[in-house]
Amino acid sequence: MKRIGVFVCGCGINIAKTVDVKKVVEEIGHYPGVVYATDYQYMCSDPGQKMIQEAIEREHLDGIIVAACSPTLHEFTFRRASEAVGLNPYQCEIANIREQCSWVHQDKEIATAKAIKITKSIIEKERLNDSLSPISVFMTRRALVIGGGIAGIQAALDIADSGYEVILVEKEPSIGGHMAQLSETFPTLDCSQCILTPKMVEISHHPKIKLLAYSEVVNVGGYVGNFNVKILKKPRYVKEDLCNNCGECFKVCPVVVPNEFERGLGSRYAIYIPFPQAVPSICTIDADACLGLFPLACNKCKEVCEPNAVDYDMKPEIIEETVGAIVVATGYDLLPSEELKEYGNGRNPDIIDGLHFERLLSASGPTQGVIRRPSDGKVPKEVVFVQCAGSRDPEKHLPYCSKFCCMYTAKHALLYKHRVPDGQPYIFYIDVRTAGKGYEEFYHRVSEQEGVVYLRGKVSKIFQDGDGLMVWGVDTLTGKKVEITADMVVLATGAVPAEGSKKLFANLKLACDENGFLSEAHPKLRPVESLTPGFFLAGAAQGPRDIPETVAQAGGAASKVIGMFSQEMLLHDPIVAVVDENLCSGCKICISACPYDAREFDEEKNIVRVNELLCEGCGACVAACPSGATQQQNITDDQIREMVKVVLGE
Amino acid sequence: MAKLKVALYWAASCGGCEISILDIGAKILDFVAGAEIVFWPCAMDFKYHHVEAMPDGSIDLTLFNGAIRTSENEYMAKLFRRKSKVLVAYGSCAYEGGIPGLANVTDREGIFKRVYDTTPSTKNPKGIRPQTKTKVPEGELRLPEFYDTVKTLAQTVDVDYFVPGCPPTGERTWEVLEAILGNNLPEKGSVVGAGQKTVCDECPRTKNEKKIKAFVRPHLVIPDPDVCLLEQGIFCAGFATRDGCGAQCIQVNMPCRGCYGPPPKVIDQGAKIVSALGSIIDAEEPEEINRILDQIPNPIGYFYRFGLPYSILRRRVIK
Amino acid sequence: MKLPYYPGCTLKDRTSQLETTALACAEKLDVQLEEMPNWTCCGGVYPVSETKIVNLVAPFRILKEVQEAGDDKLVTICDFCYNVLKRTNLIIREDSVKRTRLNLFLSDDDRRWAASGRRVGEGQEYDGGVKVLHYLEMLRDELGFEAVAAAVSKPLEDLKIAPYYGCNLLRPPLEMDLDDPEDPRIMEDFLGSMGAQVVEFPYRIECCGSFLSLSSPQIARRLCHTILESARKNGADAIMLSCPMCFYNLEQKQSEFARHFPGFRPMPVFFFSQLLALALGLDPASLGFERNFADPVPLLKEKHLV
Amino acid sequence: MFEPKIVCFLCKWCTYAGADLAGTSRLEYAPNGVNIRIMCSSRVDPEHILWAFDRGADGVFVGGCHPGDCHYQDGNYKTLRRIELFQRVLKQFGLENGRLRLEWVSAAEGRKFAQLMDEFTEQIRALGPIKLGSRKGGQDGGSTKKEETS
Repeated sequence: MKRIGVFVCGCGINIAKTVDVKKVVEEIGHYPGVVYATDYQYMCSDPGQKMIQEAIEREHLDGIIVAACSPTLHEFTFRRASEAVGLNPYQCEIANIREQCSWVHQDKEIATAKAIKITKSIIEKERLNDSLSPISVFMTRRALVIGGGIAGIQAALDIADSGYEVILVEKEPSIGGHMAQLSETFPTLDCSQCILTPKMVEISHHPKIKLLAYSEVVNVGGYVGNFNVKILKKPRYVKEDLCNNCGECFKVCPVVVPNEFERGLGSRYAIYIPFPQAVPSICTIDADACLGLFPLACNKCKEVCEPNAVDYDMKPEIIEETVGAIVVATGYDLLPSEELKEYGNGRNPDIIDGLHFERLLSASGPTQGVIRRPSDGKVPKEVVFVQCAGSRDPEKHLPYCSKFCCMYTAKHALLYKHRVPDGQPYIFYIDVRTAGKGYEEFYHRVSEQEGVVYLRGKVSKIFQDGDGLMVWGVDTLTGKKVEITADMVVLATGAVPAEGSKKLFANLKLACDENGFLSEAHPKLRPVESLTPGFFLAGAAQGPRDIPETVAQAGGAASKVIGMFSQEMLLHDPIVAVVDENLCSGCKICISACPYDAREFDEEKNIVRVNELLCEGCGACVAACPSGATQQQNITDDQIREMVKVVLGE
Repeated sequence: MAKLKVALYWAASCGGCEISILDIGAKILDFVAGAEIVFWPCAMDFKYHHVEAMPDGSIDLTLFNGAIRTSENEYMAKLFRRKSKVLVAYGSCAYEGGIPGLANVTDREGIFKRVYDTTPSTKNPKGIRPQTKTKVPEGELRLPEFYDTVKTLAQTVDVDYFVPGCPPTGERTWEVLEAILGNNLPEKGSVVGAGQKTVCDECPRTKNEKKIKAFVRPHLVIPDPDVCLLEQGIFCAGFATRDGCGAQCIQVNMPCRGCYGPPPKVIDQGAKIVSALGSIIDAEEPEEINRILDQIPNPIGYFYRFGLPYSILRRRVIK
Repeated sequence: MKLPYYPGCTLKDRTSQLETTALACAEKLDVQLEEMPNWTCCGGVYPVSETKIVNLVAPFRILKEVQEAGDDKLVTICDFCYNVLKRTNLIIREDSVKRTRLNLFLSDDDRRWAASGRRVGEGQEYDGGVKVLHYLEMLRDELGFEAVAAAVSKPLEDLKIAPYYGCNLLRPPLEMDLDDPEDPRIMEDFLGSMGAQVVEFPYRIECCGSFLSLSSPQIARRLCHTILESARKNGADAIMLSCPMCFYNLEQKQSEFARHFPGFRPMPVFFFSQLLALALGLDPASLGFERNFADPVPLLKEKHLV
Repeated sequence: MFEPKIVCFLCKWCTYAGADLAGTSRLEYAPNGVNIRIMCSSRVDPEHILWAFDRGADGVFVGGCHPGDCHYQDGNYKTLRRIELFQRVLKQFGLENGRLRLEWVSAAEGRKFAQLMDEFTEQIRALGPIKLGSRKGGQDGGSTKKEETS
């Protein structure tokens, strides 16, 4: 019989407060097979781990159970500690008596009894555990970055600079993302384009980066180290290698449509380049707007195109690539104003959002940086900025804080004041959040020196009233209702996951939180990794964040990818399915049950085998196997049955 | 060497198992050469009191078929246990309850009500039911007690070996007899006269990945004789049934019904069938799933046809 | 289509023109609204404004009777009744404790009815299964505004109408769930189906002051004046509404407005059912306009609708 | 008061993580369920569920990722189909379908997990203790406790 040691953690008082740790040790100490049991205040601390290691050596333990917090937190820690003194890491198991016991129950007696049950059930599991070693997997040292905003750009550059190949996929015709739309950035007020465009150019010239703009990832198969990616390259109807962006085609194109890059405040032609510094610097034909496609009614651009780049017959193309790691940097969008019924329902042209205002501020924007309101081009003299428009409003809209709006609203008000010195900006806020370097100082400058009126309260309603916009709000500091007749209103609408990301994440099987942002493996300790191995997170796809944070996180994701690539081999968890050849009869039900094609049929022996490299260890085949020939390593049917018995107090 | 004393007995069964001994064909002569039959109600005229009179442990081998349904079955099981050196649960009924075991979806009252009241051909206005004791002018008549629950032999007495099959095939039976005659006994408690794999191993049909969109009942179609029946939507229990029968049913284009019981590593045949079928039904929407499942009219009847008393739950819960 | 109908007290008295026109229109639209035989007061706002369970008995009994009569829908016209019945129903559906207690409370009735030959027991327990419909909701969801449009014989083409919602029809939004409380469309679509010109104005979902017109009339007056003036400023000839309370504040009280707001000109206010009756070609003399303070007849004459 | 015994099979990626979140959020709930962590809800074999009932579980809870969110692509659909079919079998066995519950709880739904534990415990409490026949295939089919064989 195995010699089992049990180590019960008090976790300060986190466990000890509701679970009588001494009693657990006493009971478990008498449990069959347990030769050593003890408790300690902080098992995960250095002395705690040392204590475990010493006990393993001194008591010649074949297996240990640490009754502590959730295995997601410290399973790895304790397994590593066990391995250091020669105990196979898979002989170390965690009994979760904190998250699933001491923290959710109050009654000490009940919690203690439950902790004992939990621990015993893990002992039963451990008793039948085999010593395993991780399976080595070959990996493709090549990364895919999805999303070409500042997060994707930064991650791609960092990975590529380390010498690994990167494929950067961007769904829009140009990379740059929302950062390319910004005018100046807080708190330093340096020009967004000035700091971004050099990086964009670097992307286009980098020998290790393959840029696939105007493309979308449609499917990812395979597993960490060996993903098979299908990318849809949408037709630009302009040959990339021939177009030299001379601009002749714009002059003849008869179709004018709103420009998405200008958020509809400016216009473009059906053949266009979203903005002058776009990368790649190639024209695109907007298939919905162009008259030259289906059927051909106009071919003016083709006629003037000197390098003969226009090709109306271009077809969508599927590109298949193999990569080892994937960085998801799909970014955010602003909550559509249509959602905010109380703020004009998105129907009033003079109620705009933050990105609109960025375009109005931008020297290269539709108004060349002159603040003009969209409806009639008048320079607005009274502008109301509404913070938390749709944010922090769990009843009606988004429950969370979009983080960057306080700062950009302060910046907007400041820049507005600089452009329209006799104008009056008002800012409605719930509270101003300025947690960033230099942010508080910036806010003070805006609120105290620049004549911006900050009103602490929410806006209840905005509507057209004659020529102006009536803004109803409240100033909670004076307790008075506030009515302002404004010329223009700027809503700091909340950030939501980028359009289409829901579908993409579902396709990639990536876990999301309830707001649709990507979930990280651990909010504090593994913030740039997804729960799915091989996926890394960068930027606002994970939650609203500003540029410095995005860049830092993108760098973090990149370094995780680089770290993975620098390993000699990728290690695969050995909790895989195994087949007992003497029992398998080749009915092939497991082949239908396996989601990873990890099952291979041996014609000669009439049995099925498991490809360990492909097996992810879900165990679906074990349950499906009608002959009981398949078992899962260390989660066998026998183990589950023994655990059930103990859980039920047998 | 003295001849081995051999007894055969039938409890709650159809009698097929007793006859199936003859399936060993001419080998019966080898058998009687080495064995003396001391009890065989189907073939020879012995009385219970003959057995009762034998010394304990004097029978070398008892092949006991049939489930335990009545007090008489139980009495005889205990009697043969006492009198026998080796007691074999012979056939599906003794081993796992068999077809009589399906009565465990109800209880005595349920059965009596049906048999003595509600069948269309029954006229029983006085509601007369069988009694264990009835006074008649000539004295007292007695009937064995009819139990609520059908049990397997092993749930009643200690059993040495199990031979599955409804009935066991002659070939397998001879293997068992040969082993016993030759004193070449396996480990106690083993299932003998059967394999370690499933019927799929013996099934000659080609098998592929399985995706079931619809179940059909076998009498409504003529199945392709070369393709896995399950893939054709016919419920075949072969994948979760111990082999050894030679896939006889399947070879005549009929699905396996599971009489050899669960394979060695499976505890509950029905639950395993559920698990396997659930893995290969090709639907994701609950409505669609239920539409397909509706095509299995009687899950217990299909999945536990021979083994309800032997299953984990053993019987229906009667409130 | 046959549906049970709950009138409520106001419709039998102060605003009987709302009921008569609504019922006449229903007939014209081939909807049989059958008044419940044993209806009682819905309880006003009290059932849903206090937590006392006893307040819920009246609306509970009304709903229970609908179910017992074998119906699963109930049409109301008054916004207050609609609000009270719908919210009570939701409470019954979601709060099992209140549901059980109310059912137990009314089981006494069951016993009494049993004596009179009514069945007790099975199916007697009310579970919140009745769907409470506002008349407008019935037109939208059961009949369809297309059907209304098809039945219109006299389109209100030149009439510029500002629909006014008030509060009870839409709020509390999660419970009422009739339309988007910030940007409702039901009245606009209704007006559209009759061919009227819809005037949208920002005050269409603001409060009319409700019962403040009794306790603090100056506040209600100011609110109503703003509503009327805003509608006028946005080009409306008249206002359309559905709530008897709003009608009282916005219409009947106009008689006092000139005294407080110099230069105030009365503005016609219609119940939605009156406009529907006009559009369906019912006799204008039967629509109860004589009860209005601001006589709409000159306007209707001007637009050739009477 | 009757305290039901409940076995919970929780998939590692969603429901187990949801249970952890309930802990991190300090949401108190009924202590009757004890969790067994598996990689995916599709690892749960109906045999395990029967085993649990037979060993005295009054209720069995299976928790997986929401449809479409399975970490292993479609494991939860297999679970769904198995449980749907198994509920039919259990019904024939005379076991109330309420004793087996399949729920989708994501890693973000700590509150839902806590609520479900309370709700399921109450549900089982209302059903009362499980009544199974003796493990020797007893005659009564109604006695609560079972004798041990072997």
